[in-house]
Amino acid sequence: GVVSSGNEGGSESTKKDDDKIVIGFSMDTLKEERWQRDKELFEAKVKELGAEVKTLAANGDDAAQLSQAEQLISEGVDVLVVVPHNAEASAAIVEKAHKEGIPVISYDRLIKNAEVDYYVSFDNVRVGEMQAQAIVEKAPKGNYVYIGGADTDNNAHLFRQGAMNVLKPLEEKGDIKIVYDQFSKDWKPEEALKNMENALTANKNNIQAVVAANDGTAGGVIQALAAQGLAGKVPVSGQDAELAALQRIVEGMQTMTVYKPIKAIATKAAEMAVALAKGEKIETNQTVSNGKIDVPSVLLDPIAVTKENVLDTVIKDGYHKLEDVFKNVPKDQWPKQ
Amino acid sequence: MPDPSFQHDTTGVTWMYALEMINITKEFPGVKALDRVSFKVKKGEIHALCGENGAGKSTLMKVLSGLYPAGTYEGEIRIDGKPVSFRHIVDAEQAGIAIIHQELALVKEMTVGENIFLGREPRKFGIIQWDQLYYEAEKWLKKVGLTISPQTKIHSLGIGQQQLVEIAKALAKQANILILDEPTAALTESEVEILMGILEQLREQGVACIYISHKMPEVFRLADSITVLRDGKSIATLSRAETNEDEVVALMVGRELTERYPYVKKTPGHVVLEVKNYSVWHKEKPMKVNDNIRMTVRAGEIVGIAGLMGAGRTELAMSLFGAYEGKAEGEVWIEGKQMHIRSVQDAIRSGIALVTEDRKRLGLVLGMDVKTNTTLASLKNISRWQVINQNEELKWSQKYVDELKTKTASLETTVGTLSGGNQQKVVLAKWLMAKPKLLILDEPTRGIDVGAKYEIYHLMNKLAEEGVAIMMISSELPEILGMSDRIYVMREGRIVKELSHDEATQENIMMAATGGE
Amino acid sequence: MEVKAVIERQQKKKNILGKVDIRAYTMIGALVAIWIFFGMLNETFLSARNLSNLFTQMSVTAILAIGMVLVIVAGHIDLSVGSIVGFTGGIAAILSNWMGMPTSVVIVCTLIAGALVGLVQGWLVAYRAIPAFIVTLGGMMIFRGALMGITKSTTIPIFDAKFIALGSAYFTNVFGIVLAVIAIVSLFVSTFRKRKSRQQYGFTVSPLPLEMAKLFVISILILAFVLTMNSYKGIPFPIIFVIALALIFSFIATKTTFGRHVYAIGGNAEAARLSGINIQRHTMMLFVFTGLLSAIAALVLTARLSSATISAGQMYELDAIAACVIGGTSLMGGSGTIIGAIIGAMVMTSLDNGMSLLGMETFWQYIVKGSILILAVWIDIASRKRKTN
Amino acid sequence: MEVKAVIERQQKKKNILGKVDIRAYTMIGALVAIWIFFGMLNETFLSARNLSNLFTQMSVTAILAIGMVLVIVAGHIDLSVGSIVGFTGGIAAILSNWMGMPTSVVIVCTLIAGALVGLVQGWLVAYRAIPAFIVTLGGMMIFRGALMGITKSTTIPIFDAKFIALGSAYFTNVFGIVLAVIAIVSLFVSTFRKRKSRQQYGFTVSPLPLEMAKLFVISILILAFVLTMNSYKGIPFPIIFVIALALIFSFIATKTTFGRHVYAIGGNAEAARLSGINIQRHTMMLFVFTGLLSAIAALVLTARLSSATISAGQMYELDAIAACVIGGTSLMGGSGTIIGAIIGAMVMTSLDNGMSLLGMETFWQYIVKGSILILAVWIDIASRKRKTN
Ligand SMILES: Nc1ncnc2c1ncn2[C@@H]1O[C@H](COP(=O)(O)OP(=O)(O)OP(=O)(O)O)[C@@H](O)[C@H]1O
Ligand SMILES: Nc1ncnc2c1ncn2[C@@H]1O[C@H](COP(=O)(O)OP(=O)(O)OP(=O)(O)O)[C@@H](O)[C@H]1O
Ligand SMILES: [Mg+2]
Ligand SMILES: [Mg+2]
Repeated sequence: GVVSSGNEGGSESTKKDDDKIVIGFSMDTLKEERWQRDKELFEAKVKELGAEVKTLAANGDDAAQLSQAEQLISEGVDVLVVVPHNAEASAAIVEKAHKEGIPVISYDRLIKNAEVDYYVSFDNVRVGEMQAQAIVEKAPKGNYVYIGGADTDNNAHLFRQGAMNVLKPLEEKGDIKIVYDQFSKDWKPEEALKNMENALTANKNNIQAVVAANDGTAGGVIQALAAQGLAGKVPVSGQDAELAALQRIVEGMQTMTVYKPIKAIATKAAEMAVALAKGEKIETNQTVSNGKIDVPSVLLDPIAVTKENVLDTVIKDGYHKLEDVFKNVPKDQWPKQ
Repeated sequence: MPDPSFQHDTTGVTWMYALEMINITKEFPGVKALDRVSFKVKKGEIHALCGENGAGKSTLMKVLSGLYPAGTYEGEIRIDGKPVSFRHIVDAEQAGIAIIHQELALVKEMTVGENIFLGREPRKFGIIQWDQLYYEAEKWLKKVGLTISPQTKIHSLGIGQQQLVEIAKALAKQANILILDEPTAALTESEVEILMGILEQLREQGVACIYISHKMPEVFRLADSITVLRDGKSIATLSRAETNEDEVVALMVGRELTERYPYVKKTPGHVVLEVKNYSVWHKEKPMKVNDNIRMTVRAGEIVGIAGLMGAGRTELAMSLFGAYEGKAEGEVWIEGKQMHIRSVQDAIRSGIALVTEDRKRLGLVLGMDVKTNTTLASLKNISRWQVINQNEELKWSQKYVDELKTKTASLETTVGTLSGGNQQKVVLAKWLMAKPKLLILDEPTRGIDVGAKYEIYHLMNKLAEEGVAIMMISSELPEILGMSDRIYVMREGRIVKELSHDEATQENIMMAATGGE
Repeated sequence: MEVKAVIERQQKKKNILGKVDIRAYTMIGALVAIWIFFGMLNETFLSARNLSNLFTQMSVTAILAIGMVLVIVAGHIDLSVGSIVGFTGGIAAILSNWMGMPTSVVIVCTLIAGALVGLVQGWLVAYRAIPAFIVTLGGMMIFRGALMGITKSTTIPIFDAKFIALGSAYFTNVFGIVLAVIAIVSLFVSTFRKRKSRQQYGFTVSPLPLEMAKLFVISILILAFVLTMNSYKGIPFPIIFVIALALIFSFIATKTTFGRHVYAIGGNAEAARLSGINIQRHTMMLFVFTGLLSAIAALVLTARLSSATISAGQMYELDAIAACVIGGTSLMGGSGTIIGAIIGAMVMTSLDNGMSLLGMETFWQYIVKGSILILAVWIDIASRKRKTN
Repeated sequence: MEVKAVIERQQKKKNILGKVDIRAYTMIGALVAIWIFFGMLNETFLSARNLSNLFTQMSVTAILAIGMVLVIVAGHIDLSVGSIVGFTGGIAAILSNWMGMPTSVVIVCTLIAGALVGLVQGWLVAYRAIPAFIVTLGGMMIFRGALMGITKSTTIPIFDAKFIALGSAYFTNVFGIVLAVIAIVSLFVSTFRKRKSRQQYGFTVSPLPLEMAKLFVISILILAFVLTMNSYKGIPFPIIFVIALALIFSFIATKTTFGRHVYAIGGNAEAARLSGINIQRHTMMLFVFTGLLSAIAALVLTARLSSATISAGQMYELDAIAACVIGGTSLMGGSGTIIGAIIGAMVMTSLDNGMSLLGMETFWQYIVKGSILILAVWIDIASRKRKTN
């Protein structure tokens, strides 16, 4: 036996913190606006529940995330909440944590092929489906363009998969035709812009709908449409409920964005984490198979935000302020809250 | 410990010629560098190879040493009567040929010992035997009169010492045929003596030496035979006993050269440069390389600066030109005005020009063309609002090509492809165009053939006549004696003697330079 | 005599082909080949509209490549341009959106920011002798971090229509024609003035009919370009920036003492110093230029997207370097042309555009682009070797 | 005379400090300073457990830096290592998961793939004289594309426990002690053999007590390392790879003809060529080495993550280059040490680890890392200048 996998080392550091519950929060990235909110809301809720929280973000690098998770484990957290950058690659984190007797909650994205304790999320494939669905409702027939996210990001492939779940059957039926389907390097809006310009050119503007993977790429798409005077005439999807996107939605340039009520997921995850640390039982509403086990899950519904329901969703939740969202709309046309 | 590469080849066939090169022809794009050259070297002979710049000497040796592999040239090479064909440098080395190239080929970041055995390290299973390497290296260093440790890094050595290391490296190969391509260009008199001693010793041992040099006295002291190349053709092979310097020079240039140093008596004008209490500190070490210099140079006179290598002449020139990194103190006056020269721009503005000693490294941008190099230092004069007048540029560079008789295919030819003498003319043209009051020439004829030298001397006279003050640093005593109106002799950073043209002799200069009495 | 004849012969050759060298012609040939290739596979590729897209899409890379050429010629490199684009773009968006500044103020401030950033990097490279690779690699991280810091990692939209016009407006057709006429007239005038001046200096000039024919061809090309653009929507704003900057910097590179000195520094820094060239000041200036050009590129990019994002400009340094190298700039320093870099940028963008029009899978796009990069340099090196053999 | 005295003084100094130069000591000093700094701000930083993490986290960068040092010393650069890590990692995962090969076969095939990829790039650089910057920039795109192609842009998990162990297992405590003892004994043996050999050749040797003291200190350090690791879980697998590779390549670099020839090529390629060194073959070999090391890094990374992802290894080339440069490798070629690069990798990882432990905001992390990179080289250059003044 040259190889060992003992776990005597962890105990002393975990002991030390027994008086106070510490939750570790390992995040994929803080680069995008929404994750900043996840962090703030999650931390606030945990503190409200009387525990401490320690957050680390990995800038979208799998290895870095593993390293950071190891750090959190070595600091002796009681529960580890993970936003995996990569669903498969994070299995290693679960294994490491379990060796130290630390339960793991998978946040927003499901960690695959590992014995994850709990899962709280919106479904990424589902997001893609919602995007496509919303667009199909607006444009049931015609030429479709799919503008994806980063080809090097696993989630971008999941979103696309979801969208195709909806679009492909319709294409087979002959209702629609996907005339252009490309990823946008590094999720860059400028890549989406170039892609959309090319799509419009290739089809001589004969495009009836665009499914864009998130609000950033949607921004590039709408820019290209605007140059052709098509902005607002062609439905465009999005995701993340970025302020800029919501502003476009109320102006009628963008059709929808997928709002994942971050407050709901952050709050729920915080409650679950603290309960888990205290050894309390946790209510779940579903199980989801991750390839290895059926993970007890709390699945929250993402919300498709359109012009009609923006007030009742994002603004009501305090995710964005009314005056920000309607900044470019004349004041007399503002809705009453 | 016995390593095959250290052993002498002792196959007992006796053949008069150690080396025969027959009808060698080598072409470069546009140039026939060698045209059916034949060249034979006997065993135990020192054979000098003479010729003007670009005559093809180095090319012939590169063919011999395998640098230009078989197939890239025509003709036959025989070693000890047996035809050989080298596809690689290693092949030539195995055939017992060692070469010291014209350009130093040392790795500066590595130690002396490593350089000596570079490519042939004593090894076991690919692992270098460092102790053996340094032990052997020390032996070879002693042979060339160097008392430095073999673990010294090359970059801490002076040029002369580096050249000696290069020689040690060649000797360590214990070759049967040793080629030396201008080995003494950077050596002091005493180091040259050591080298001569070594070569004579090798001759005793039956090693064939090929010796390339532009210095006729050395050639005539050492060589048994002399082969003259001209324009890529072998002109003649002479025995030293039956010829003289004048004949060889005439064969080299293809005509009779009546006077080698066209000295003209001049009447100097006003003082252009006056230096008082001038000291320069070494750029790295806390020591002075120039100490308390006091000198004047007048308009229309050629002042020679003599001294041994390392006397600090280059430092003086560079420092006056604002290009030396060490600190300078003291006074510099140009035409009666005190100057504080802190950069090359300051120097150019004060009317100083410097033709550096290393034209390839310091004088020219080799990748640029003749025109661009010529105008590089005086672009201001041909531009308005920073915009270059291209016609002026053509005009001026054409003017200097004509005036200096620079041999170039066109003004758009890259200078890297020109021969040494013509490159030097481009450097001169660059500084002539700057219209200097004081022209400093550091070794202006180093590595340049007799014909080109003569043209440069004429040019110096003409400039002096036009009223330019000229300061010429040279290690060639005959040149100093032959061209200077006045001579300063430097030793260890000081000016130790001032002589007029008529007073100066080889003896009293050497005496002052070496400190002998 | 003989020498003179050779000079004349060479000059004649030069006059026929003009200032642009064979290398550039090879590049143009390659570009045309790529265009024909994609044009055959996809009919829209060569449509006026797509060409207009193509020129607009290449503008950011081209602007960056212009500065990069000079830095590389001087023997350095600038890995930070992408991050500077992001950073100055963020500054522009903050000024415009958060602070509500008018476009003119935004432009000036952004350019100043770019120049300052370049100045600091240039100072470290020139006066502190830190290798440019390190300084700009550090800068790449620092400016990306700074961008995230100042924008709080959010996307900042631009609403100011004037600002947005910088990236997405078109010149009217009339204006385009006027521009073309001006360009053609000044081309003729400058050629004839040059001929006259040469004659005054007593140099030979190439035969008038030949010169006329050359001018004629170029004029046709200019007109064709403008008419093509006009047949869609007119000349896009960004492309005028590219053309103007390319002309200015080509002029600086070939006709001014500054440019000449930069090439000399890259060719042999020591010889340049001993010829009285202030190497440090020149080097610093080069980085100020790349900073400035990055800021211009940032304005165009931000305007085109009508927002600043934290990923803006990522990896653009590699695109710019690749454009330079494809266009014949040597990474050893001392040689390279701005027109070459522009053509290089055009090659890269054409590949991107063409492949995405064809709907090629992403992974193939990576592979093709990487291969073309290597291939271009390979052919260049091989042909130069053949020439000297 | 004077010269001799200086040289002898130098040799004495060298003997006291051993082969490692002042520069390396400065770097170690900087590392210790960083550790103390973070140790004071955060108690966990210096815990056995976090140190174990630290070593594991730096392993991939360190392995890549080992190959990178040699490539840079020879005057080239390799920008493709990150993509090769991704590509060969993908191959490993496909073999292991999709094809169900046993770990040993997977390892061999992956290494072969890495070496082949390096061979092709090396051939282009060495025999086709295409600048390494271009070849490997192209390679960076091509291999990333190839990775997407072969994995169909999916993440491939690894289930084979043996494979996973490569990246995440630990050696038992006993084995660690045995290793330490072996290391210490061979250290003593080699030192005494070296002394004996020197004496045989008549060279001076440093006084025995001094030598003993030095060996003693090193032994203590080795033991301390092993005991610290044992106090957590034992020595992590990846770190043993790093140590073994560092020893092997340090040996190659300093003790073999191949290594010395690489330094000669980087120092003065012309001199190396004239000394009969086969530059082309050596250059090609270097790229085979970086390919091979990238494949090893890929195995460690894939095992650690227990899956291969399409973004694996992105930007690792920059980390590796930064590690080399911080560790004193000159980008001009000719000088650099492997131990320096390892220390450089440790500095970078310590910064990452420490800053994230402190919960520093991401954008500050970028800014700090970039600044440290520039600062390290700046101090290095400034101190070298001061030394020579
Ligand atoms: N690599 C090359 N490419 C093109 N031409 C060359 C090359 N090497 C030498 N030449 C040309 O070949 C001719 C002979 O050059 P070579 O170097 O042999 O002269 P040399 O006699 O050694 O002169 P020097 O005394 O200056 O050393 C010259 O005209 C030179 O310009
Ligand atoms: N690389 C070096 N390292 C240490 N000292 C040096 C070095 N080069 C030169 N020196 C010292 O600087 C002084 C001047 O040297 P240098 O060879 O430049 O003199 P010089 O008279 O100009 O020679 P030359 O005859 O070549 O022009 C001498 O004391 C010499 O020992
Ligand atoms: Mg020669
Ligand atoms: Mg000198």
